[in-house]
Amino acid sequence: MKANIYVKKRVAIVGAGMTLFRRRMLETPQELAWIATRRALDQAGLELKDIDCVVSGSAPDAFDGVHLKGEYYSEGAGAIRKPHMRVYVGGGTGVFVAIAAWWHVASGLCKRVLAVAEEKMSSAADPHPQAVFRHIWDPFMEKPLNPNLIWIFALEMHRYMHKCGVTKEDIALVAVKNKRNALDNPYAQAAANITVDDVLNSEPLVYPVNRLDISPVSDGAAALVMVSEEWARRLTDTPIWVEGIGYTLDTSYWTNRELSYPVYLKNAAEMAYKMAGIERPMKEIDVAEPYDPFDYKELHHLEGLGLAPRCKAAEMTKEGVTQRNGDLPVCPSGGLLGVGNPIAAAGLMKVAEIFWQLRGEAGKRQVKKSATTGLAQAWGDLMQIGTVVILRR
Amino acid sequence: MPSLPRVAIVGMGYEGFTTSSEHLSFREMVFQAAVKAYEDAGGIDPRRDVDSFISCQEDFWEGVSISDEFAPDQLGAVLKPLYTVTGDGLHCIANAYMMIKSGVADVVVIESHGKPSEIASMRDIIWFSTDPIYIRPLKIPNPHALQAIEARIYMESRKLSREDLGLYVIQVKENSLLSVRAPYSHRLTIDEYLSSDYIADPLTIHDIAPYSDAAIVAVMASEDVAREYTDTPIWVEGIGWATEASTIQLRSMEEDIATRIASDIAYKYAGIEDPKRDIDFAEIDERYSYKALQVVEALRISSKGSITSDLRDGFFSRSGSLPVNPSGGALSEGLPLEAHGLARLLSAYEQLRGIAGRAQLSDIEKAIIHSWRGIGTSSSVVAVLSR
Amino acid sequence: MSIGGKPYIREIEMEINAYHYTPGPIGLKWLEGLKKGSILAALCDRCGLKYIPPKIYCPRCFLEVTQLVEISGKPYLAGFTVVYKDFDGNQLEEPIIVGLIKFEGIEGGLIHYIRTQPERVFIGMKLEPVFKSERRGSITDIEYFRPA
Amino acid sequence: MTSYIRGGTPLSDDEFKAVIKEIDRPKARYNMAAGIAYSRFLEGLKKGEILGTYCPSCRLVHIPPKIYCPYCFRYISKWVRASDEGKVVTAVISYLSATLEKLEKPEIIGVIRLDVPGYRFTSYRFPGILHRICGASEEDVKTQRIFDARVKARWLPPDKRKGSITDIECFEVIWG
Repeated sequence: MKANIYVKKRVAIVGAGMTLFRRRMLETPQELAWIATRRALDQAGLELKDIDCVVSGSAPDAFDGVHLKGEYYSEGAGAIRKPHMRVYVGGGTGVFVAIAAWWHVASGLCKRVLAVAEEKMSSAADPHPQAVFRHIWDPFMEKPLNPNLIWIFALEMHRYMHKCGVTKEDIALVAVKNKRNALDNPYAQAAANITVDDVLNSEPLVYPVNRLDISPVSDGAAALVMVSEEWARRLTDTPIWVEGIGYTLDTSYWTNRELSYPVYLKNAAEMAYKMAGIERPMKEIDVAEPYDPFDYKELHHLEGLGLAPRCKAAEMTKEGVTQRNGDLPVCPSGGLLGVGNPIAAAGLMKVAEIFWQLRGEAGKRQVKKSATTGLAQAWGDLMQIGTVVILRR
Repeated sequence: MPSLPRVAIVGMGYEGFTTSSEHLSFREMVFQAAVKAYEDAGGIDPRRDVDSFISCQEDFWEGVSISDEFAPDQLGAVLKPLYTVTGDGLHCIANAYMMIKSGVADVVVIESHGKPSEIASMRDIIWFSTDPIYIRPLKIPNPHALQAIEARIYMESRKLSREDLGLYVIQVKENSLLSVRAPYSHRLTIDEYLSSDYIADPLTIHDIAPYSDAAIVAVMASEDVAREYTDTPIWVEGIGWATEASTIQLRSMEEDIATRIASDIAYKYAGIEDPKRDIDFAEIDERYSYKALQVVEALRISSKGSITSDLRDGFFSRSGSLPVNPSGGALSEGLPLEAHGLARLLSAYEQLRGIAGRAQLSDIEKAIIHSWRGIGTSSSVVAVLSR
Repeated sequence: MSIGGKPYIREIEMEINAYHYTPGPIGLKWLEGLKKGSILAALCDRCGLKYIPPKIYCPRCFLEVTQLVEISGKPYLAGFTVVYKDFDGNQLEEPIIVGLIKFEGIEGGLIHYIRTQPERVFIGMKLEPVFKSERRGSITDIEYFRPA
Repeated sequence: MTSYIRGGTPLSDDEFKAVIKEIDRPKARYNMAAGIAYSRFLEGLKKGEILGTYCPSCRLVHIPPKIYCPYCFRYISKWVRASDEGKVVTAVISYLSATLEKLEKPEIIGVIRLDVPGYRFTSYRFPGILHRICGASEEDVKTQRIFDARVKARWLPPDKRKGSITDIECFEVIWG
């Protein structure tokens, strides 16, 4: 990571859009991308001809079931006779799309950029979209053991519980909060009013993970319009500035390291904080959307981001700090647990949510405190990558 | 407004260009390429000196989902900023270029590799990239058919004959005799070329690049830092990339629109007004013989009206005024999947630094490099390099 | 001597049983059209573009498209290839012609089989579709195109 | 309401089943090269040995082995033999198969930190592998008694070994 990040050009978000997140959608991947893209363009008041460059993201090709799927869906994202770039960091992809779009603008090469993420997991219908995850493992060390995806997260969750003295009840509070937040989200797939007992009594999958600890599989897309400072001023009175970006990737050999604390995320967050001039994240971040495909990940990530002291995120959650009306609202959108998890689209949805929150456009989801600085984060690969963006009003 | 830094290639390394590589894992191939690239870049330490790493790869070329997972260790990138671009290696170069321009990084390492010898169901994998509703159900016996249709439309519109394609192929095969990376190098006569059977008319085995395994690593740096690492940086004067459309049926087949748009952008930033005059040689995508000619036109180093005569006059040969693929290109090197674009960069880099050995051209200052992504795709990258 | 000894190779198969691809709202109507034996075109009622294959967005003005219309123009061959060998280089039992079929007044077109003598095929040739008798709503409901 | 206004067209399970669609079953087959380091490791398993490579500058044993140290980026060529014993770093109970069908008998899975005689490691970086754990109950996992428990590899008989990680059946807990 560079010692002194000296950025010369500012980049703003001026529009966002998304599709419903649902288990199965009729639209093709191209069409899902189009719906989100069109909605983002409409919020920004732009047409496709105004766009210089398209940046997109999607997680494994094995979901949508198209090899080189960026070449396939990009048309719906607006990549028609335009520069198009697809970036890919597993589950971290959605937030990374905004990161890559940032340097498309900050480099001066593009002035008005579409940042689009799409995922259609239902194509991998037989036997189940999760089967795609059978091929994320090391082909020699792990795949022959016939693992399922949940193993790896259960192993990390249990290590975290063990090291930090956190219980399943503590963790279930995250699922309860996020699914309830999602009741106010018109795009949400898995909104519900549930209790901690509902989580604990839901189907056990891989102990300590139960069914309601996990976000659902989904189809969906999300999009942003990101522009140069000059264009931001012309297009809106309330641009939201991308002030920090950060990402780092840990070793592929996840069995060789301590799992209870995400160092890769700490490094990623430090990069973003340094760029945004943030020295005390706990005081300076007003609202956060950390990645929550599993409920424990919200806690794990809050600690990695420095938004909770190590092993203290569960306590903060119990005290209500992370509620929408709390001191640090976390996943006011409803998160992946509540809104759904079309992998890359879910990550970019988090950036869109922070954008809407900082603009005061989040409707019933609007956090109580006045928020000027927000953070969105995603995570992926073999529990390896953290991707972070910091937005300011 | 403070001026943005110039961007340079300061080191490159490679491993492979072989028809198989079963003794090395892809990670070991990348490691070998990285070691050489870091050495070439003045002995940089990836653990200390690099701000970001980028890997250009695609899951179904690798045989794993989320192949990004397996990128960091062999590059020295553990716990460092690293990401994957699902594109040709030159898409990675474009990202590195933007990152350095933006000020977020000074030194960026780019990696791309391809081990097609490990893919046992290549035909299915290629069909898997086509539209699942409107094309794939037809189960056409050979995916090269999609490009052969384009080849015919292009050739008819330009009155190019099979003899003309043969001229191009013979030229680049001749070039490859001087290459150290050309497992498919051989001398070819026009009679041999013309007597070869069609695979998909108008394309024969001589018109379609075979596969090879390779890993390539490049180190890029901002101007100030570049000067610390090397006395001979190769500058990226401009870079552009574009996609025409996902839907094959909606594309132009007479001309390569994506390459045209990409080169317009690259030329704008590089200040190139007349590429035919300002460029000394080109290293371009050569998955198909006809495609190289289509690209040459789109790059405006020839034109719709003059492509046939330029070719017949030897304009693109090693001794011509604008050599195209003096390396021999993919028809001779083979196609290491997404590393093909970095192979173009590698050859141009060696030429501009004057380390191309027997293949060295004389009196060269500026090169243009180009990549495309193969069957059914319409994404291209174009960059202008200078020494 | 190699320090690693004998190289190990592992056979891997990525074993999703099957993918199910939905065609989208307008693609669905288009495939239903094929099932009834007609090839329709998407119509953008904002910019007037008619095109195939259909999508819910207009590839020219990028606005929503919800309508299909009958195609009045006749199909013709815009480009073709005669395939002699499969991807692995094996000779096919007989050559197969694959073409890009376009329609007067319509952007885009279809990739499909052309059935005629390879030496009789040419760009610009007028064509007509031959439908299968049993149809399910698929591009393969058209068996092939033949000279009209 | 159009797709745009709705934000997409959700399908119920029944609608998804009934709707016109294309079904494809693409083959994706690979012959993956293990490479120098993994080949030697797999050959070692056949002989009942767990091998790693050692980086003298980072003092790390890499299992699975690599010909380079990811942390200092040096080429490494010193091979060491790990014990087939170690400690459980984390463990879980899987009620589901790889394809997410309910298992008749739940399995215990863990990360095992291997002992390498003569070498010491921090809890932050260590030679560790993923494997099944046997000789423990669900209760042992749920009470976290299994954490830090000693385990030993249970090997297939030599004539059944193929040079695969599955030459080890599981790591058996040595309750002490």
